[in-house]
Amino acid sequence: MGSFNKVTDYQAVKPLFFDGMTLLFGGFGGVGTPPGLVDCLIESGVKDVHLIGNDAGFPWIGIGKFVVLKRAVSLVASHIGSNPVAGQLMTDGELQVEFAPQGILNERIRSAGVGLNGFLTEIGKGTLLGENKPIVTLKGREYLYESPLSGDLGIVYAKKADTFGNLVFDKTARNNNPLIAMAAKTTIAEVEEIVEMGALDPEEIIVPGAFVKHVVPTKGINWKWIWETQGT
Amino acid sequence: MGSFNKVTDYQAVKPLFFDGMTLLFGGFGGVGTPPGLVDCLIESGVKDVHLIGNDAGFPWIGIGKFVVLKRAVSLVASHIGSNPVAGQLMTDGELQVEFAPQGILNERIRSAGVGLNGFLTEIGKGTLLGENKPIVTLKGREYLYESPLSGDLGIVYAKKADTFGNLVFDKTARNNNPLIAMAAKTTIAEVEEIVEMGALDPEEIIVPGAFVKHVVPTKGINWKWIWETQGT
Amino acid sequence: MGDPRHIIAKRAAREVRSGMIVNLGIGIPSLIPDFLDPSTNVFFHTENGLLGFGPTPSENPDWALSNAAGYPVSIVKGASYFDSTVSFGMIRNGRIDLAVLGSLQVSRCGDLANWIVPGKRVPGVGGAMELAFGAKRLIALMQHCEKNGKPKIVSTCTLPLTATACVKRIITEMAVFDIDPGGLTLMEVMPGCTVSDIRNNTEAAFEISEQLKG
Amino acid sequence: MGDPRHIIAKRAAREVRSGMIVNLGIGIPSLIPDFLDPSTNVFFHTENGLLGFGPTPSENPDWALSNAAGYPVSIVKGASYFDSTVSFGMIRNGRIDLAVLGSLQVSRCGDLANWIVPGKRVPGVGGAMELAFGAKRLIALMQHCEKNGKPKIVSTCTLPLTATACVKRIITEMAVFDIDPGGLTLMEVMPGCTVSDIRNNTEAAFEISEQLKG
Repeated sequence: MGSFNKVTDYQAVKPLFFDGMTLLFGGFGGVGTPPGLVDCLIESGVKDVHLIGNDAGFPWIGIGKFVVLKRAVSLVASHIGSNPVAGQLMTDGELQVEFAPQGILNERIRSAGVGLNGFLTEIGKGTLLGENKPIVTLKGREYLYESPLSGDLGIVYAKKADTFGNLVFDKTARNNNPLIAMAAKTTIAEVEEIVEMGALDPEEIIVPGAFVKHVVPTKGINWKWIWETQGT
Repeated sequence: MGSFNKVTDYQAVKPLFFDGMTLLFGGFGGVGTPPGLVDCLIESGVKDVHLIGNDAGFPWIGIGKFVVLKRAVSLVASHIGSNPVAGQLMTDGELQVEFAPQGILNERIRSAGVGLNGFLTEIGKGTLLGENKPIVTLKGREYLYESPLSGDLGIVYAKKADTFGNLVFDKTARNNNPLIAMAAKTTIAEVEEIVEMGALDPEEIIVPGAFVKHVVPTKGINWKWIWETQGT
Repeated sequence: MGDPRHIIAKRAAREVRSGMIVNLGIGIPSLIPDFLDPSTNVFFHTENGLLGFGPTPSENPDWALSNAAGYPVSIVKGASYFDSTVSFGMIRNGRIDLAVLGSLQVSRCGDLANWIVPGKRVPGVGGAMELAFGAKRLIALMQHCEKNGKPKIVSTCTLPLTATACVKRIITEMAVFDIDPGGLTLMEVMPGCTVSDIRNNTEAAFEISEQLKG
Repeated sequence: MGDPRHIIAKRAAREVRSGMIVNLGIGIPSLIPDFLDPSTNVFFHTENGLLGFGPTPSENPDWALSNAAGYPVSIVKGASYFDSTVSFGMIRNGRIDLAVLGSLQVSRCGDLANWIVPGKRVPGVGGAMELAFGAKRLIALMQHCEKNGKPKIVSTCTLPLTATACVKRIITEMAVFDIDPGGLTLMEVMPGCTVSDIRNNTEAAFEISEQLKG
């Protein structure tokens, strides 16, 4: 160490994926999910993966490409409606799905990211999603306890990074990526543009490099909109 | 309503301060504390104020200028060492001081700001600051419960704002200002430069205007460094 | 009588007033912008991290600029991008003046069910629980009855709840109801309907507003 | 023998290695940069929201660019500004490789007391509890004894604690101790001192490292 240069490539990070790992993935409906790192995950051949992220993507986009391979055993997400294969795997008992309200899910990831031990909320009280959660009573009022969600690895997509791993995001592709970058034990960022240290305005940095372990230049997005994938 | 133009002036916001209110104030050792709004607070004549912020400033800087007037009845802060008058008022029983670990204090403010009901932590366990806090036991491990901290009013300092109240901060003057802007029921931002909507890059905005009620152009900072105030 | 979805969206558009911060759910609520008076000056919020989105761009949609339903949008002056925790902080802390959500059932005390039909598709809850809980005002839109004629405004929801006692107003193609702690009140009868039609298609008991009686 | 504060800071500077993210507390730790080899490549973190600060600017200090002690700083290439929650998130989540804090007492099991002397001034705790809890490695610096000669390395702290079992190494002007679950081990004897001097000025029992015996 000593140089703080974290730039590497797909081949070098591929061995970081392992069987049975918990993987935090950035993105919202595939927007902001790092496509090249999902391909690395697929190519790595790992299985029994525990996934945590906003949703199941689409069968051909985002984490969905991995989910359809049946190598994930569980998924914590706020919805899976955009990936019918994920729904089928859930129904068939091949994928254990835990639904969480979207913002609560994000806060659970953040709670791990900032080194806290979970939080209390009334969101979900009196609903199916509130069942089986620990209840904490304070001053006569009941709250649900929501536990932190960390992961062995985190994969995120950023618009720009410097070699230290300071990250800048791209419009609505920011979404949950900053939280995931903070929460994972080891965070890998796939990045559109990598610049030297000092080339980013210190005010524009969203995730400080202290949270990022590896920076990989992207091979490109190859995005498909919903209407372009339907019927594929 | 209807125009989203929140720009006003000191005279117009002065009546928002009231006796017995809880006031969240931004700033760290006075850096990032809105000096003109502190003057408004002083001039408003209000008393019995409950203060929440990082520290007690210096007797001549930041919230310290108000604290020395003995019109605050309580203060939640992480330290008051830079304001000996605050220490004396505490010792004399004229100011009730609750100390909180700095990051925990910030998270308590944020917890209110994002509409959650507090969080669990091990920070402070086994110390004086952990006494009298509710203990929550989960899987055999004890955590301290930390409650959210909101306020009737929040005063913050920003480098730039547009007329909708989107805020951009200035280097280390950012500190706790974004959290306070989110947490207060009514937030007033004192701003160095006010621009039209559309003049800020949507990526650089730290606090969206949805959290800000009033935007006041600053009359200036008139900053004094520690060594310039000693012996004053 | 036109498409009931359009009738509902057109009526709901009148709930959107200048100066509001508004979140529109998927389904019928997403049709509202088509019926808004162009002078209505609002900020639209989307859960994926944007306040101030505008119309669908006519060309070259940007993968990194879309709404929570995954469709490309543009931005208006004063827009801001933020991460998901700020987005939901805004929702839970009451900074959304108005949320308009599609619905499966609403009870007479304002309980909302709109995320799951057990045994059928379970897409997941998304941000609905937090919008229902946190928005300053929540309006539920739905067709008055299911396809088989079964009423969706009920004494007690039979579907799993999204949130309790959260809906303030229901708009259907037949009626507008308000909900307060006392229960359900019929506020408006939509063109072509009668109070009797509404009674016949509403399972929950309701009062009739003074202004309708007068 | 020179100023003990400088002796301690100079020895502590050897703990700071290239590639580290480092937080230095107020007091003796703040003297460390003066003793660092200029080739040492580290990022300094300050609680008020900056990673990557550099030396004091020679002129025109900026009110909006200071460290947690309130003194003006500069920034290095790769620096970032962030709010206080991110700053302490970095601390609690173990992203600070090394924290060096001044201390009032340290116990043989690594309990730290450095924030309050009851009955005397109570400045408050600042960020010390979180640095003590969250940093990957915590080193405590202090003069070996109080002015009245009372030992500060003790069996059990008599002052209120900052955090329990957090200190991994103690550096004084007399000695360097390591702390592990087994207790205290003397690792180095500072120039001009003997093991016997250290025994006479240390209340806590300690082992002597094999390398010192050898």
